[in-house]
Amino acid sequence: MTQTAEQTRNITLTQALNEAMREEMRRDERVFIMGEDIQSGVYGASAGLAQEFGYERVRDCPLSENAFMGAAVGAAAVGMRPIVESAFCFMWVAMDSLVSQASKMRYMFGGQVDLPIVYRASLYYGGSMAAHHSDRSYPLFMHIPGFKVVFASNSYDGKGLMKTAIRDNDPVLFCEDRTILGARGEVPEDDYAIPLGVADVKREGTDVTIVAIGGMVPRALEAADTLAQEGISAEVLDPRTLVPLDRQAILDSVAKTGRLVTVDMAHKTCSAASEIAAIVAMEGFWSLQAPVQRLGTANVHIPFSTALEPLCYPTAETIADAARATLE
Amino acid sequence: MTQTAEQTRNITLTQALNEAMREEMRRDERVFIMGEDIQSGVYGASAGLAQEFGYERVRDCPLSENAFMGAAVGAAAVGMRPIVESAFCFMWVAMDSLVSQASKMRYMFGGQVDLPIVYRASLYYGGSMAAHHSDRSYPLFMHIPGFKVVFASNSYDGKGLMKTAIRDNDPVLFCEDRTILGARGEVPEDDYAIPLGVADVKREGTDVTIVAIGGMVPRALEAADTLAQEGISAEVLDPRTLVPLDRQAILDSVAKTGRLVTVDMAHKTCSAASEIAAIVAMEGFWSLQAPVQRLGTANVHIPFSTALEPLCYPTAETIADAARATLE
Amino acid sequence: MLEDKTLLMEMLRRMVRIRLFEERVIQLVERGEIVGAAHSYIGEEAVAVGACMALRDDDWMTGNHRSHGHPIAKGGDVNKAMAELLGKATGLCKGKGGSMHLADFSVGILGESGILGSSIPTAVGAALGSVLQGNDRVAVPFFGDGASNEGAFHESINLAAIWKLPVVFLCENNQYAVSSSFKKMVASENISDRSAAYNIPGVLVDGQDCIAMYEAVSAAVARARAGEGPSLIEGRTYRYYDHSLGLGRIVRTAYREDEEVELWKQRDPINIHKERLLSQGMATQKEIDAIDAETQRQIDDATEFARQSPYPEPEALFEDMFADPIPLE
Amino acid sequence: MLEDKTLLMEMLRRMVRIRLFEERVIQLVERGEIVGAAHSYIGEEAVAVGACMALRDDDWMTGNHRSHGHPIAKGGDVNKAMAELLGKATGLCKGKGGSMHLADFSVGILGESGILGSSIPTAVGAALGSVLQGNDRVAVPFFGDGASNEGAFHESINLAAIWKLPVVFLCENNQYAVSSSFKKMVASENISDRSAAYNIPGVLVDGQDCIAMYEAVSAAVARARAGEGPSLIEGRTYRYYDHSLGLGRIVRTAYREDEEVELWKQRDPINIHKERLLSQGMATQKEIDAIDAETQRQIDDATEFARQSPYPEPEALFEDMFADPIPLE
Ligand SMILES: Cc1ncc(C[n+]2csc(CCOP(=O)(O)OP(=O)(O)O)c2C)c(N)n1
Ligand SMILES: Cc1ncc(C[n+]2csc(CCOP(=O)(O)OP(=O)(O)O)c2C)c(N)n1
Ligand SMILES: [Mg+2]
Ligand SMILES: [Mg+2]
Repeated sequence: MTQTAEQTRNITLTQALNEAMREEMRRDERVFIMGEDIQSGVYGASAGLAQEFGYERVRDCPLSENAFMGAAVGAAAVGMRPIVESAFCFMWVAMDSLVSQASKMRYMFGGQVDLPIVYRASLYYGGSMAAHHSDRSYPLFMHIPGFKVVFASNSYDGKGLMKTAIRDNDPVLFCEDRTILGARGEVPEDDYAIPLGVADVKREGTDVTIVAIGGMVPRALEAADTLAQEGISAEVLDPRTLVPLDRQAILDSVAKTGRLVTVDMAHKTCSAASEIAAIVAMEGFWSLQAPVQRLGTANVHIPFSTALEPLCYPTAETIADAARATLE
Repeated sequence: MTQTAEQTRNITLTQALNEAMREEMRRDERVFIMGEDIQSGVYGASAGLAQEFGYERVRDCPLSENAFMGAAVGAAAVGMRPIVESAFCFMWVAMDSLVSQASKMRYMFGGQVDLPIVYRASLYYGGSMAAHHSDRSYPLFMHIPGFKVVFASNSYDGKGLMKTAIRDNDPVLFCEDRTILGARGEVPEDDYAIPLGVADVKREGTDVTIVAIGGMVPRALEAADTLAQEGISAEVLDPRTLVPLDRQAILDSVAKTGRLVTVDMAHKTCSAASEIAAIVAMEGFWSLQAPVQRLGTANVHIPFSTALEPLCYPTAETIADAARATLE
Repeated sequence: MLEDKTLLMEMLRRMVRIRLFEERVIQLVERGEIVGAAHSYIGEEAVAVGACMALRDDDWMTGNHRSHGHPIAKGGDVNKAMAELLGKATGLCKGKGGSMHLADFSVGILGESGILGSSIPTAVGAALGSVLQGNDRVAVPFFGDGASNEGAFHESINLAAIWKLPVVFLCENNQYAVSSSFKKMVASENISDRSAAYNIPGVLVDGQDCIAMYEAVSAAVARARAGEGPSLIEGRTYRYYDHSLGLGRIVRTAYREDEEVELWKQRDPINIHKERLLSQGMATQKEIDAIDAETQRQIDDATEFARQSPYPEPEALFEDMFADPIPLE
Repeated sequence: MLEDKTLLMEMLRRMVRIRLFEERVIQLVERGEIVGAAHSYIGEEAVAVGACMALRDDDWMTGNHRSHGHPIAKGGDVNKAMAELLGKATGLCKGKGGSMHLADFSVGILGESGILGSSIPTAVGAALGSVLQGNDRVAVPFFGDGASNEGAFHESINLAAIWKLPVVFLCENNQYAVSSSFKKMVASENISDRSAAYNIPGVLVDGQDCIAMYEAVSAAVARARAGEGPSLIEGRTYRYYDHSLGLGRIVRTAYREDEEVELWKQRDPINIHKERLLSQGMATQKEIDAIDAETQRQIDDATEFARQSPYPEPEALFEDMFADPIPLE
């Protein structure tokens, strides 16, 4: 999957996203970026882009998310390819532009218009940011038809998926998990793109399937290490895109292992993990040898205190416990 | 469950909701209503309330849903008990007030404030209203902690649940399914309230459990009739509230029947039906004798044409088919 | 005095086309051939026509729930519009949009929104597209007095103003949002007064006079094309019918006086224009009658076209969601 | 000239309390004792203090992400505020809220919002509560220049204006939103100019002068209590530090000149007030020094209280979600 050492660099996920945007902006002058305080590069991934592409193509926006996320729709409708930088928590104020316009326009107008837009949604959580700044409700965009939903768990995937997202002709919600934005990984020099809808086996195993996304992937891999020491062989599968979802890869893995742990950092109820559990209960039922284990964030808002916040999320330990439970 | 003929009247769900609001407004002067064009009673359930309680307590609001749904939060925080009338489709513009304030305030402020608010969400669908006026995304409010989610499927439940919702001290999303608002049912004269979190068996059966909500309940009952003619005994279970969800009732029913069909009018992915399927795959796995069947609205936006719209939703036929499939 | 006869006659033609289209829609709603919601534009024709005649074909517009008139004013196809209202595969949106979602990208109609205020940012984005692409296409979002109370209005105007985008914000103040008078719901006296908050021109125009509308919008368009930024125009107008066809039955309290309705009907935009054309000697009664007759035929043809057209096939349900399709269930 | 010495000294006390509290917060952030985001209010003290001193204890306020100052200005408990910032069980919100979500209902603080603009409707609702309950409590939402571009601002002011609610909209214009100058982001020259769109008074005030703030807000409050409706007040001010503590490191381009910062520091609100008290003979240097010293002790005590306090127990995770609890997993 990754290239030989000569051709790659060890860079962070943030840098990988930055490279993808930079290269696509060089390639296609219709690509431009909107967001708050991006010219000064506050949030990393846009760093240096204003300097290279100018303030017209890297536009600082006022605190008017509904207007500028909606303006992205209008700009896309007339032939541009906007990238919008934001965080999931700031999307509530813009939800109407996202749902009523971005997700619906193409279908509602009988396919008259393509909307090639990437909405970059940082997921802040795990950083003592409290309830207002820790939202991870991307399952909403799995539920609402019209968005593609992408979730990178490492630098390599990040760059390849971002390129595909920018080249795709539909609205994409690109989830950026801040717990792993600083993690480094090998990224090739050469141009490459990762197709949407193709899951990736991050670790092969035979006893239990762990489906994990974004920042849950490293935790699942850590759990798999622990389990290996106990003689349990866990397969870690990263869907990489939630819409489209690579059902077949999940079903194939469960067909092999007979057991499923599904891990999500969204709140448990109606989560991506719930959906994957439901799919396997429908289509992989005869493979299942034990109850499905669904992990997710506790159904409370994210508390500020460091004494409480870590209790909310799945950890390597709770993932390993869940895997063990499937083997009892 | 219903009373004897002497004590009841045969009224529509709309009338039942109207009665509940009227009685609670008489009982408690802190209860008041906000919404658009409610003084003229355009949308039925508020009819006559302005005439009885005046224009202060039945307030027509400007087209500023984010402001007035947020103002409901502020009014509740200082001791009032607002009812907000709207439709789900108009909540996208108000999502920030609903999520960032209504759902989070109590927890975020360490329990300092109670927010007794009922947000009445009409679900228009099935009436050729097209993509913008057919939203049914209540699963979002199952996913986001902080709301209770209520779903009445008949007049009796409607009145009893609305009373409980108004008396409850937390934000409630009260879903009103317009496909059944005109359906009549027996409603007692006497005051009664239905607790949240208690499912209701609408029809007993032994071969397959059909979990259905709102307007899906009559369709499930019709399917059960058809199935009965084939010798299949279907149990129809109506959770009545999605938050809290009566898991035990669902698990008990599946323990009896061994088979589950879960029916939702929300889009399939990450729906209430998905969540129920996931719960049973986790906690009722050993009872299950066949794959779970999940029905819901197709993952497309609601098309206008009468040639297309009906194809989106579960019907008595597709529900019956799904039940048969569990018995194959 | 505007003396361009071709223009003046085209204004009449488009206003009459809207009027007769809408009258036909009323009949089709009553006969059950059109289902769902339909909001009549009768009485407001001069606003859309005056505004759209000030635009080029390649300028953009967005509309709202009450937008049968705007596509016609912008030069859209009447056959396809009627077919759309009947949910037919030949409709502008292949039957997927219906009355509240007409769109015709071929003549710059970026589509209509049933959610109020929601398409204002879309128009701003189209204007941003003009700037980025280096062309001078202007975008006009049409919205009501009610919608001007939505947050999207404020955010959009501010955004267009700071970026000096070529947008003409066009508020059709028909004085009511369903049953709510704008006098109770809008804190400023005129909606055009709100322009002060954005340092842009705000103009109140007689929305029953298509020439007044044309002139005000032309000035705003010139400003926009010159890179001087957006304007806010309020066309003061009136809707003759109730909020939506059929809704009359369920509004239980009178929210406006019969006399008020009558007064406004005396200022009918089509009559005003016809009388002016006659009194100024710009047109003869015969020419005017010919337009009426010709338009009536056009609407009859459109009805016939719509009726004869096929409904979409079931496969269409899963089409058009994505430009780069994915499996859907 | 305001001659109420008790009031003037209390203004000084609260401004100094905010300043010293914030200086301590900076230390605690640097030492890693406070984690997460913390936004310093240093430089803006006169705005919150001038405004809150014009309020009664039972009046309401809402704040934003930069709101350590407001609870102190409103008379909130410093110990509990500090404990909250350290995530302790004794904090105002039991450690669940943290820096961006201080709330103290006992002194009318309906809470602060990390989402911009989001708590403006809350304040409007509290004012609606006053009207419905027949009392005369006023509500003051504090928000920044940046937040005034959010739709919630527009909808809320219009709603309060048409209903004549007792609200004083208080914009703290510190001239930047993170790295964005309001001159580029707000289309009107002053934010107070936006009041024209709502037919309500709009006043631009020197936000470094607590007495000017006090007087402007007092007038607006009187108006509100008299049932005459809302006002918009803009306090022009400046933040000395970067947007948030620690963010300085990651803003890569200078967005404001060092000279500008220096100029504003010369108009320090606390110095201005102290010098005025001295020059007008309202207070002696000794009295002023006593306030400084006493406040420093108070902040030391608060820090000690916060440090000594226990963290919340794990069970607290599932508490406080609902007033009428339900099972949670
Ligand atoms: C966000 C939103 N809220 C409420 C509605 C319901 N609604 C549809 S039209 C309408 C009134 C619109 O008034 P106005 O903007 O003045 O337009 P008009 O109908 O008068 O042309 C309302 C309340 C809606 N469609 N969208
Ligand atoms: C809706 C929303 N968008 C973006 C942010 C991120 N953000 C936090 S503070 C801030 C700047 C706020 O500026 P202003 O309102 O002027 O307040 P100030 O920080 O200057 O006090 C931004 C962009 C947010 N918290 N909420
Ligand atoms: Mg109107
Ligand atoms: Mg600011």
